[in-house]
Amino acid sequence: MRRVCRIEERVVETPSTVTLRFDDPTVARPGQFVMIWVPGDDELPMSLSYTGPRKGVTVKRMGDTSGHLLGIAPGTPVGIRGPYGGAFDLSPRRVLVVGGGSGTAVLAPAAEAAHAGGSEVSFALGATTAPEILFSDRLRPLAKELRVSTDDGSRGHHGFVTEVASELLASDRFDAVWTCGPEVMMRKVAEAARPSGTPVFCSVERHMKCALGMCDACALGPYHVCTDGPVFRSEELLALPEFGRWHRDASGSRVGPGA
Amino acid sequence: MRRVCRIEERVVETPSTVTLRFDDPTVARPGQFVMIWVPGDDELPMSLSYTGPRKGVTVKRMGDTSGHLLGIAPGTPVGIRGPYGGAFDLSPRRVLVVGGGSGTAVLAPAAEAAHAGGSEVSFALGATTAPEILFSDRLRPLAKELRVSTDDGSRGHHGFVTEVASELLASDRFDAVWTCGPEVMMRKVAEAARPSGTPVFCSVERHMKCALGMCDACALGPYHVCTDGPVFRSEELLALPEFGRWHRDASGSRVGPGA
Amino acid sequence: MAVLTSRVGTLSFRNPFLLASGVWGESGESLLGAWRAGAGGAVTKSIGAEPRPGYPNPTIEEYGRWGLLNAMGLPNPGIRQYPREIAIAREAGVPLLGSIFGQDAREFSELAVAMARTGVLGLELNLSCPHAEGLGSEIGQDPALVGEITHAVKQAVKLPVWVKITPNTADPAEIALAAEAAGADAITAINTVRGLAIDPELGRPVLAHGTGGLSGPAIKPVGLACVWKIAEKVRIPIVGVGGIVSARDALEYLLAGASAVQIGTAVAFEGIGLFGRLPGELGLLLDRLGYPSVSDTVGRAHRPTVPAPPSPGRPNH
Amino acid sequence: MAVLTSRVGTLSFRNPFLLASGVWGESGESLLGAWRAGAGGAVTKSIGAEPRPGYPNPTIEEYGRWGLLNAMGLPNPGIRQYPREIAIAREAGVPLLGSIFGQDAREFSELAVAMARTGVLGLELNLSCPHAEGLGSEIGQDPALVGEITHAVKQAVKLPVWVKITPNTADPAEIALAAEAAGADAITAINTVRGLAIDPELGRPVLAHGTGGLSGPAIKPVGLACVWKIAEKVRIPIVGVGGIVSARDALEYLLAGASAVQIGTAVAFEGIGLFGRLPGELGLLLDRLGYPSVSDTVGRAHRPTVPAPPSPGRPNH
Ligand SMILES: Cc1cc2nc3c(=O)[nH]c(=O)nc-3n(C[C@H](O)[C@H](O)[C@H](O)COP(=O)(O)OP(=O)(O)OC[C@H]3O[C@@H](n4cnc5c(N)ncnc54)[C@H](O)[C@@H]3O)c2cc1C
Ligand SMILES: Cc1cc2nc3c(=O)[nH]c(=O)nc-3n(C[C@H](O)[C@H](O)[C@H](O)COP(=O)(O)OP(=O)(O)OC[C@H]3O[C@@H](n4cnc5c(N)ncnc54)[C@H](O)[C@@H]3O)c2cc1C
Ligand SMILES: Cc1cc2nc3c(=O)[nH]c(=O)nc-3n(C[C@H](O)[C@H](O)[C@H](O)COP(=O)(O)O)c2cc1C
Ligand SMILES: Cc1cc2nc3c(=O)[nH]c(=O)nc-3n(C[C@H](O)[C@H](O)[C@H](O)COP(=O)(O)O)c2cc1C
Ligand code: FES
Ligand code: FES
Repeated sequence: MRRVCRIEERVVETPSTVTLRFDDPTVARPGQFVMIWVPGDDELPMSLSYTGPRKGVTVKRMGDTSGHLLGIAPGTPVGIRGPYGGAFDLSPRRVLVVGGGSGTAVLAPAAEAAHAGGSEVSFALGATTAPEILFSDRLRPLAKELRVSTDDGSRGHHGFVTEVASELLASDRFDAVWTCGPEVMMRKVAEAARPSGTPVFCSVERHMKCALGMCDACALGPYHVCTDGPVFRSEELLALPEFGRWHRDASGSRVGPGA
Repeated sequence: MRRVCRIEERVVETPSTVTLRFDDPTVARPGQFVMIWVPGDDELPMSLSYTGPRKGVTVKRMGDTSGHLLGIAPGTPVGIRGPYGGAFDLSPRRVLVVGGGSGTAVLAPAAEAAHAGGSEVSFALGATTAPEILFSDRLRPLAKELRVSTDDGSRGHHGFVTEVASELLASDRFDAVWTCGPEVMMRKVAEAARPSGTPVFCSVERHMKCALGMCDACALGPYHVCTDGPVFRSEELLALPEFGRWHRDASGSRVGPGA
Repeated sequence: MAVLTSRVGTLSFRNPFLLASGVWGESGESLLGAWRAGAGGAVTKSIGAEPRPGYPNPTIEEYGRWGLLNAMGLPNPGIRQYPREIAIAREAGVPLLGSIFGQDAREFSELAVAMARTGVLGLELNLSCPHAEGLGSEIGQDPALVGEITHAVKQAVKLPVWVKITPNTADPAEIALAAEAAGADAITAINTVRGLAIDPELGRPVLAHGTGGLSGPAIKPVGLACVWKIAEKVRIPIVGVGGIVSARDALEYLLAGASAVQIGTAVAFEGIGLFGRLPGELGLLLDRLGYPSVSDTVGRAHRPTVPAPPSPGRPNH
Repeated sequence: MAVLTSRVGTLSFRNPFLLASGVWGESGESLLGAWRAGAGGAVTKSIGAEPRPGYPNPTIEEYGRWGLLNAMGLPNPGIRQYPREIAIAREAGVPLLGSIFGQDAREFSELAVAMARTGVLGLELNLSCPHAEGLGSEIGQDPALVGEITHAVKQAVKLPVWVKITPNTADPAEIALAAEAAGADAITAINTVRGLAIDPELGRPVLAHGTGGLSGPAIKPVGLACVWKIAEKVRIPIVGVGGIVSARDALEYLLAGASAVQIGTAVAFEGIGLFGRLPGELGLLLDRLGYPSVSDTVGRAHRPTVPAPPSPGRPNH
């Protein structure tokens, strides 16, 4: 059911991302997303970066609506539907979290919940450049290990986060890998985990409209991301020719290099 | 919610009344009524003469539909809505039940329930003629006292049941009187009980359509019989100029001697 | 607290919650009961020239708490008997609208004259009666006929005339425009939505009449769409009806363009006590949202406070 | 168990439960998914000449489990891209109807020809697109236009053509008659019911497009009334759609005159697994009620088994 919540806090996380917090008693689990409506503008899917009663979404500037959302002042009302979709399984005792850019948003509450439940959590967080690393201060206190990479080498490993992830996977043992970021990145993470047989869980994005598993906008192979996802096992995704290659736009047309 | 029940048993009670039994697990209390739909014909209000899981209505032939209902064979499906309306308060310890003709139908399950709860129940049952006395065999086993009257003197007191009720009210003490029958009869019962101050509860009939307190068909002064009744305290009724004098027909027009 | 007074043209009500026609409106004491419970006013049952028993039972099918299908068939005691019922409510000061229905303009205007004599504050024309020329269509589906009847009634009486619109038409705003052009003082929208119930066990329609009219929460979106579209076209006030059970629902109608609302089916679901709760609930809601009065809400959703930002990036317009 | 095969003219389905247009019909794998789940067949998303992103979000408003308002705005990848989606489902043997929408008879017939080439078993014409001449009305509200489009399509292709009817009109049977006269092979009834949602807190319509279409249980009575009235007038088969969530609901449509049914919104409320449960549930229901097959139920409520007894005493006829 849709409801209206006022933005209570606005936190600039990185030059391109802002967290918006709002009070909403609905029970949510890490991994789930909401549809957030900026009145007078579009309604967008956003993963919850905080899942408690004071919820949060961490928004990256993409186009107009995310730009508008990102700029809204505390006190502004927004429409909320959800939470929708499935959550991360929090039972693994040793988890590797691999976040690419704003993808870390959805991983943070999962990591916190796993840590609170007694699991060991290690992190590989990547971004284009140092100030874009998301949530490293939030996550460091609970990290068994936290490594960072930047494309420009301004902080941590100079290169891709997948390289850091591969190293960690080689040097340590994990019961699960959780990842969110560009699909090519998640594909590489899945490949890096294959030798050890560690299961990889990916949070995936597709164009969304209904979020009810009905309109087919978010169709991904035989799945619907809004109801079957957004968290999938990497084997499910790697079996799909489209994963990392193409997706559907608002019209349902296939777009992307492999379309 | 409406449901379809098959008539399981058909019992001829008197020359003009038949009891139809059907299985319906809905919880009902003595005094309540159902709307019973004879498919292809009208839907009528009928008090429950049996309120357990195997429910019953005891139908008197009035016009076409009651005649049709009365004649239907076991196995025939009927539509049931309800139960609707309020019930008799079963807490009084000494109850006098005054039934006129088929009016005894609604009083019988109330008397049984009160008796089962440890109350003493006395009966004054009237009818035009001996074979029309309803439920005397059913009620005798639980009666502290059971007196009968007939208009033609063919059984019991020769005269009105109100006369028998007056005698009982004078000779015995009661915590409540329950009555159902013609309104002039119920008015007389109420008057007979006035000296002793015994509260009188009357089950009243009015034309019914929705049974939901909406359509106003059953308007009775400021009340709606379907939701505020059908059981009323006699003072509520005696305060109404229309009680025993006029009622509304299907069009809402006032009909009757005092209209 | 926010001012709850509701104005519909020259008429004014202590709150915007009026009893809808056909519910609790057959007896004078019921009209009075709705007022005592807290209603801002009441519309009578639709009254015709002669007493009408209506259709046989079953006349009602219930759907959970979200819908109700009825085919009462316009039962009413007729215009000769009905004034005594009105008198009971009017003497107690109930602001009443007299609802009438007829076969043609002549019958409507005769009824209007008779109804006006009873002392009602205004008239409501129920145009959902079957079209005289048969085919089962409703008078209210034909804009020309609606104009003709409205005009005739306005010629015959001085009272404000509300014209009640059916949703069972391609373009309710067209009907409303016809009524406005013919002199209507307000539009009441909507009457029930055409529907049918089948009992699968019995293999037949449930209602004796076959088709009926759907009411209750299920039709709130339909009523809101009609009020919205009518408000875009007409200048006379609109009275919103259809599926209102809460102060929130009522506010939605006000924001869509209604100046007052009517409540029917919710009386079955919630009891008449609803009229006692709604004004206070609406007052609190208006206070919280910063509306000083009911009048300030009317039609506001057509010009929202937060303007839409420029958004060239939207996928489609 | 009762025979569940459902026949609509020359087409035959393993059971009467078809996926309605616009739900799970954008991607070939989703069409296939509905079939694998157990559907008797599927109607594609309505496809137009060009890719269309549809309206911006919000495109959906939910009401409990009884209703849903949508204004998707006919998003679709366009007739050039769409055949690859159809191919995925068709190669797996899914009985498909291709839904198309256009601005006029010419566009409809061009789309029909292109859609026919994909190997669908038949076409469904979605006439709920806005009328080219503006005013926001739907093509399907104008019987002449419906006739013209149907005729043009029938001239252009050999496949069976189903014409999908809007409930937002005074007389849906009139539209159905126009389609039948123009050669339609079946009538699909109904599309969504015009509605609007207002958010009282935000003081504006919820859907980006403003008005939308109501679907789900709330419109079952509306759909049944349309099917009933159409069945009284036309001889071609009817496919019932609107608010079906259970085998009982489906049987109501069959009894009212439908030869098969379609399911849309229930997929959101119950999941696609619904298609796996419904055929068995319908089979049990038919067995219990003594119907040997789906065909034996079609239109049966128009001639009930237990005839009405003579009843001169009824208050009104
Ligand atoms: C399950 C899920 C969770 C997400 N979580 C987050 C998050 O936590 N933080 C975050 O910043 N972003 C998140 N996104 C992505 C976010 O929804 C898009 O970035 C946002 O919609 C961009 O909108 P725009 O109008 O600003 O951009 P546009 O200029 O309209 O488009 C930019 C990109 O955003 C995509 N997009 C636009 N509308 C939608 C839509 N309705 N659904 C999906 N994608 C859309 C477009 O396809 C395009 O690729 C999530 C998406 C999904 C599906
Ligand atoms: C709360 C209640 C409980 C009742 N309980 C019983 C009962 O247990 N046993 C029993 O035999 N009868 C009972 N009745 C009365 C019964 O409903 C009528 O006798 C029956 O409706 C007659 O229908 P008919 O079509 O055969 O008669 P008609 O020839 O149509 O009319 C005969 C009389 O029945 C009345 N009547 C017709 N239709 C209705 C209606 N819809 N609602 C009320 N009265 C109607 C008429 O006003 C008329 O006075 C009860 C009525 C009410 C209101
Ligand atoms: C039982 C019933 C009887 C009605 N009778 C009338 C009537 O006589 N005249 C009329 O104009 N509307 C009549 N209506 C329609 C209501 O006034 C109202 O327009 C409709 O029910 C929608 O409002 P609701 O959802 O609040 O009930 C009736 C509705 C119901 C449910
Ligand atoms: C999200 C959504 C999208 C729809 N898209 C289409 C469409 O593209 N073409 C069409 O003919 N009908 C469309 N419809 C209407 C359905 O096919 C169906 O007629 C209607 O929803 C009523 O059925 P239901 O109550 O089972 O959903 C759509 C309905 C919904 C809910
Ligand atoms: S967003 Fe509509 S099916 Fe997923
Ligand atoms: S029967 Fe309709 S109000 Fe009582």
